[in-house]
Amino acid sequence: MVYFINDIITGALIGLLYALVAMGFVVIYRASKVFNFAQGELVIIGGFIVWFTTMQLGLSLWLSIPLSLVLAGLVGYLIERIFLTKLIGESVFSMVMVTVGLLILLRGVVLLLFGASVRPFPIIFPLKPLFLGDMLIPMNLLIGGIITIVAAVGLSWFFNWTRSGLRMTAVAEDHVVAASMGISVKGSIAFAWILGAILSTIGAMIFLSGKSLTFLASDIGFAALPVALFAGLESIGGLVLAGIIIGVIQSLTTNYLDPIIGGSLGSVVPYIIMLAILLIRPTGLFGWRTIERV
Amino acid sequence: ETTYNLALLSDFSGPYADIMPILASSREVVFDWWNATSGKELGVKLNYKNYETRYDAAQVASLWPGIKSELAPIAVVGLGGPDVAALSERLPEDKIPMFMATAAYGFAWQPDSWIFNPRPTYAHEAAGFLAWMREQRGGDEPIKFAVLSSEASPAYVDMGKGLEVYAEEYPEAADLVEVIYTDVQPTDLTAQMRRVARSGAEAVIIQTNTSIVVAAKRGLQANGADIPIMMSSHNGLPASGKALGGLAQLEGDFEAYGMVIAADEDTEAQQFYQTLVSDYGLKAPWNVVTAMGISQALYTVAVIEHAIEENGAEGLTGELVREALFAKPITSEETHGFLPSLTFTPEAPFPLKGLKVNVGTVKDGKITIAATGVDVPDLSKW
Amino acid sequence: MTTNGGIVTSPLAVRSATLKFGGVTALDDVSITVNDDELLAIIGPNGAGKTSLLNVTAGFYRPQKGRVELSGQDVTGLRVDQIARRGLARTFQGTHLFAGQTVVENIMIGRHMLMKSNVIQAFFQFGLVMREESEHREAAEEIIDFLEIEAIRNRPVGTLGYGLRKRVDLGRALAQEPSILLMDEPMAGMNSEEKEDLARFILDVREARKIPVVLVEHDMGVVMDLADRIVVLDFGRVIAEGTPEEIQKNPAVIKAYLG
Amino acid sequence: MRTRWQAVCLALFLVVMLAMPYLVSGRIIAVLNMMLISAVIAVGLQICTGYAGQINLGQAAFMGVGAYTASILASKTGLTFLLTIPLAGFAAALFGFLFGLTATRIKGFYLALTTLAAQFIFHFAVLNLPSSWLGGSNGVTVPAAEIFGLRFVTETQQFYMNLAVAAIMIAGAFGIIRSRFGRAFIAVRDDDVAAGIMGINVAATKANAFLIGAFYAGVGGALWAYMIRFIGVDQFTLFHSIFFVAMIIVGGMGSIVGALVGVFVIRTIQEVIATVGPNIADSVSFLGGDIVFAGMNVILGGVIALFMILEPKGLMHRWNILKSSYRIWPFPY
Amino acid sequence: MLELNNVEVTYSDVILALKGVSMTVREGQCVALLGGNGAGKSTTLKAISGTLKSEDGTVSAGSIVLNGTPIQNMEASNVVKNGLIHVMEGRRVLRHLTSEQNLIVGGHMVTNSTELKNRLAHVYSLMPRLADLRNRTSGFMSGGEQQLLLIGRAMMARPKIIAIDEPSLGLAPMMIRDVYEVLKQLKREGTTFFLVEQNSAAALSIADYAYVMENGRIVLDGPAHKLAGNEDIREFYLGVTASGERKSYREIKHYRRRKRWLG
Ligand SMILES: Nc1ncnc2c1ncn2[C@@H]1O[C@H](COP(=O)(O)OP(=O)(O)OP(=O)(O)O)[C@@H](O)[C@H]1O
Ligand SMILES: Nc1ncnc2c1ncn2[C@@H]1O[C@H](COP(=O)(O)OP(=O)(O)OP(=O)(O)O)[C@@H](O)[C@H]1O
Ligand SMILES: [Mg+2]
Ligand SMILES: [Mg+2]
Repeated sequence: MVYFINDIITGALIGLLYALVAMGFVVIYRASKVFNFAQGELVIIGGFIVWFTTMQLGLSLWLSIPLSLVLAGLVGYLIERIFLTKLIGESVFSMVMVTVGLLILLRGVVLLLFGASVRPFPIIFPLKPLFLGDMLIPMNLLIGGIITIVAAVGLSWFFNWTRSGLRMTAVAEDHVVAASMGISVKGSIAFAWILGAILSTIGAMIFLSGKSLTFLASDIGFAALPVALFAGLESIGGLVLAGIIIGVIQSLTTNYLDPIIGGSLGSVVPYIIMLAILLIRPTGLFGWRTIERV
Repeated sequence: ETTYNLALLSDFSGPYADIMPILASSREVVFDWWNATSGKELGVKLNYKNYETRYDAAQVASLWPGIKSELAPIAVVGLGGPDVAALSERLPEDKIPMFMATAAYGFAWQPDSWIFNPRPTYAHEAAGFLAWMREQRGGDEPIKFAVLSSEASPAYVDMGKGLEVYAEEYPEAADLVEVIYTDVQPTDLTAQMRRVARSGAEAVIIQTNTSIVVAAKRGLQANGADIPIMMSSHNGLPASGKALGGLAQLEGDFEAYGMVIAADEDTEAQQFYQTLVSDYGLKAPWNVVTAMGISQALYTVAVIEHAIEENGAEGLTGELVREALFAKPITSEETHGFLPSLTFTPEAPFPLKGLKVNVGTVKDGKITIAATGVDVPDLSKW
Repeated sequence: MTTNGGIVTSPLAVRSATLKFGGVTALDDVSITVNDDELLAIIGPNGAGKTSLLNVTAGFYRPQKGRVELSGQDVTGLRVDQIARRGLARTFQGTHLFAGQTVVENIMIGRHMLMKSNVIQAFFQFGLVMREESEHREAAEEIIDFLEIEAIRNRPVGTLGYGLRKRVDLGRALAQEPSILLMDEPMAGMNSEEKEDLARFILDVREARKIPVVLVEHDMGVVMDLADRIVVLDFGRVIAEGTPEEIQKNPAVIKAYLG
Repeated sequence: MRTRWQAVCLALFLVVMLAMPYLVSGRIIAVLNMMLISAVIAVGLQICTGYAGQINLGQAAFMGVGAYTASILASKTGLTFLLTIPLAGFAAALFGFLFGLTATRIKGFYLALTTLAAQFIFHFAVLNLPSSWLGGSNGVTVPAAEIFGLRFVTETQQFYMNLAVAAIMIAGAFGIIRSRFGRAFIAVRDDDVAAGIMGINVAATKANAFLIGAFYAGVGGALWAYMIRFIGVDQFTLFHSIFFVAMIIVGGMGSIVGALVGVFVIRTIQEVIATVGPNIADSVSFLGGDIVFAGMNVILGGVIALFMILEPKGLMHRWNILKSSYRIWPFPY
Repeated sequence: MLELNNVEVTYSDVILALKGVSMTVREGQCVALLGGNGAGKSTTLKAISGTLKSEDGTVSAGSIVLNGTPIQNMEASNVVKNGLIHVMEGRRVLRHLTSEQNLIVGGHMVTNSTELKNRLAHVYSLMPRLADLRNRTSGFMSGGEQQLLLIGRAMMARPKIIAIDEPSLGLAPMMIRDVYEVLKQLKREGTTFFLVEQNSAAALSIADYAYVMENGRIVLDGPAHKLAGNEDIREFYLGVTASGERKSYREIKHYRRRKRWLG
């Protein structure tokens, strides 16, 4: 029983990690209407930046973490400048498609810069788990979960209540209208990517702390997708709930169903949940309803 | 002197990009060595050419006709799964054998194959290790073990299945307590590892990749359980140690495979490596990848040598090379101790009898050979 | 003209439809009946429920209460396309054209539901598919001539000014060979010259094709001249109904709408 | 709209294709085989995504379904490829249709991403169904396509088989998009509200788009199976799907020819990389082979991304603009 | 304060929509731009406000000067910062936001919140209908309601000059009167207007000066009251016969009198 509860807790925390990565998607989507398929790549790039500042430059965590976040933001900004700015005004669709190209490109870049070899990732959060009686909770996930919740609350407040948040919402609604009202679409999208990259980097730290880093890590991008859709692409607060639900179900599947069927249903189950939810609520739990008006 | 061509399939831009340069150069240098020595005596020269497959079956398939027409090779030196997938049906048609470096897979376990592995399946190797471990432990209750695998690649799934077979066939020797499937880059294995610990497993078999080894290690540490992990060659002690940021953390863990362990102990293999370095300008360091490359090339040239002895230097064909493989065993001397003696038969793409594995471990933060020539139990096909 | 019972089979009848969106009551027990080849105009202040009424009729919204009948047959709750196939066509308030496609293509899309060929035939491009295509292509060309838009036949609609789009919109609706035509503010965004043209087309449509028309329009000039009968909506309720003359005099209407 | 001139070009092109095996090396033929197969699949994706506007990230999975169907039928029942190929198409179409059905409720990105599920479910199903069904992790060996004792084993033989099938499928694609269905797809893509009022059943149309797209993928998969003759799940991954998407983007959304162009461009880049790669690597060995090849990856990704930035509407779009400005040259106004 | 000199606009490098248009808008004035469908009115506005790019069009020649700064092909958002707001045709509200949020976004450049409240209050006082609708999701509002919202949104920014495309589009007669009252009010408050309008009668009632555009060229211009007297304008734009009474749409002549200015 204890273990059952423990599995639920761990699952929820893993779900929150997904939520954090998904937050990268949502922020970018929420501020620019661009759905970024290369999110997973942002995560590994963030990971490599952290690896580089710690393992290569040998900086202390207190130095390297902020530095990494800055660098990550810079990378996000550059990506936006190089690949998306030119497309402002073009159909959003083509912007989205560019991110598909980005996915392929960034993989190449990562291989080029860092090679395919497996790298040790710095131990950012204590390895020693938190013991609650018989339960033990991985530190990185625990702290990560808290970070996720804080970030979610902060960002959803930002988008729904601050004026600049509203501006970005306007951009997400309609680039041209936003521009015609004096809102800098460029700025909004740039901000989105900077933020997206930073979130991904934090995600990478939690995900990889004390583990190893290869370009395979980008898979988490697609693992996090169902959470984003489940919550609804516009909803940041919703990610927390969605993440927890998916995480818990997944953990229960991996720990109790998989041993029976002898497969890894666990890695598929998020998608199945997502499908089910979308069939009931086509725009996720809290996503914007599609408006059709004639 | 007559010259024959070899096609070397490589992956410089795919998932194995990082080890490829080492693997490639250690293969090539062996051929140079052979040309300079036995080749010269026999009046035969082996040309080789690398082909980039991006570890992608489509790429291999589209390259193959070019390879045939351009090179007309008498043998192909393969790399991995995609090569097998793309060529397993073509090689018989074209009558060209392919020699791999890695352990074999259950799904390739077919009679009269044209693709050969110097090592048995991963399951065989793990089984050999488990048997050895049980013997070390003493007592006659079966050894409890767990398997960590992933569904990311069919090859990984195959490893798990093989060990299930082993546990079924040798209940008195081995007891498979957990089979866990996870991602190639697991988020967190603490819960899974607790299950393993509670099931009283005495060893955890991980032949997939280093990321999983690392995650599992962390999981075990979190649970304060020190159950030895057994790895294979491609995710072995050096690699996993590097990924963990220090061999020390793998103290007491094992790697086991049917090939020399690249520990720096003065073995025959090591000496041969040294000559390659000193006389033939090999740049690669002394590690498992190098060993893999060298052993692959060594048994390839050995087979070709047999073929020449049989049929003379002239008119050698892929078919003759393949026959030579079955004709007589390749002794461990011929491969300078890199491989055990190999006796191939048409029943399987790898030697079925007299299989041996070597076991390496970490002692006081150094890789040492724990056992050599450990016998591998026979498994029936799955 | 009463709406008692469904005995009188009129081309279109909405029977005491009520439509609510959360708090908003867009339609409140609205009933209208359109007689054979008459032009019924619906007017009313902004937000009165005119478009909503058309939407309910076209099956785009499902009324909480009430029925919609096309020539006697109950179509309430059918899908939009099913209702369209039963002979109802409409033009939109603010156009809903396929911007990327040329004028001809837009009109051909209007003919989609009249065509029979199936995917297999299309795949193998059997002669009959080709024949069907050319037949319908002719029909489309007719409409183009009729609306005098030959000149812009092959222009992408997205590149047309608002007014011309309206005309294409009408053409596309006509292409469906409807038995009743709903028009939502067709004259919006036109100068009087163009309104004259469009008015002429609407009149011709009725002459040539005998299609009853329901017209939602804010331009009183147009409405008073063209309409046989006028229904006035306000806050989702019918506040008046009658001939243009009557309506023009109706105090309620003057108060709520004309001013 | 098709002029005699175009017809002539087409005929010429076909003749050249037929003559290919006598003109170029086996290597090139093998490359062409890859291109033909990819072409079939990409054209299907073009119909689903480019025309009906339904982004589809499951095309490789649909291809896989086709490949497996063909292989199982061929190896277990020994059915002739004349039957297995269309059956593979239908099997995939069915699978695709199931996901298309979700279109009745789900729209836009949400729909696009449910197709990801296709990818994962396919993978999971193959590996976890009893391996006696789909071979599980063992994969499936495929007997060579055979008719009247003639076995399609050499590149050239397979080339003619692929060419024939591809020709039929592409011609069919043109037929479909020029028909009412093509227009219905476009209508649904551009404005599904209006489409509905035009009497088009929007949901059904979307589902059909998936069905057709998947059918093409299935046929392509069958061809693939007959060419590789040993299939396993890892040949149909999400990454493959993404590349198919990349192909139609580079070529241009909403244009069959565009899809073909895209296939040609991307496959060519890949092959060039694979061919010249080793030589470059040797010549600049001081850099270390891995750098060069990783660089090659960057180039591949870079070219694709570049295409999308410089020509977000794809190569065909540029071509059309050229044409239209050419038509009115020298007096553009 | 706004100057267009021989402005040419081309769409996708081939379609020439404006063929050398020149006009001037003086401080505090209201200039009306009349013209048939496809004349190029909206294009003119888009050219001024820099929203052409999204339709793959550019100002290929000529200059547009706003308060001394050349703004042709300038970023739309920067044009706004120079004090010009463009109310686009086609009722482009921010559909998922409530009507009030739309207004707030309209006033996004206002930094202090009391000022923002004042402006909101001002808008609501001028257009009480919007006050009733403040919490409606704008995407669901009726055509006319959205039209009002757009005007309100523009007002929120308190621009020096509003370039507005067909404000009366789809408005009920009464509503048109109200809207024009609002515009006149704003004009009195010193806002400059550049007004594109099909409802010429209404337009001329507020305009000081007017231009008439036909397929990309200015074909006629002059003080509003003068144009209002012009025979062609009366017939083709105001829809009254020479004799003065409104002609009926029933008895439309199928032939048409040639326009003078086409010579
Ligand atoms: N889908 C919807 N959701 C919520 N409210 C709606 C919806 N559709 C219409 N409404 C509301 O119903 C009322 C009537 O809308 P409708 O579009 O029918 O008005 P209308 O008569 O067409 O006005 P106009 O002349 O301006 O077009 C409006 O207040 C509108 O806000
Ligand atoms: N995106 C575009 N691409 C190509 N041509 C365009 C585009 N937009 C407008 N045009 C052309 O430019 C000309 C002017 O269009 P514009 O929209 O300015 O007319 P308008 O005066 O606003 O007409 P309306 O009063 O109907 O809105 C038209 O001939 C139109 O076909
Ligand atoms: Mg309306
Ligand atoms: Mg306009």
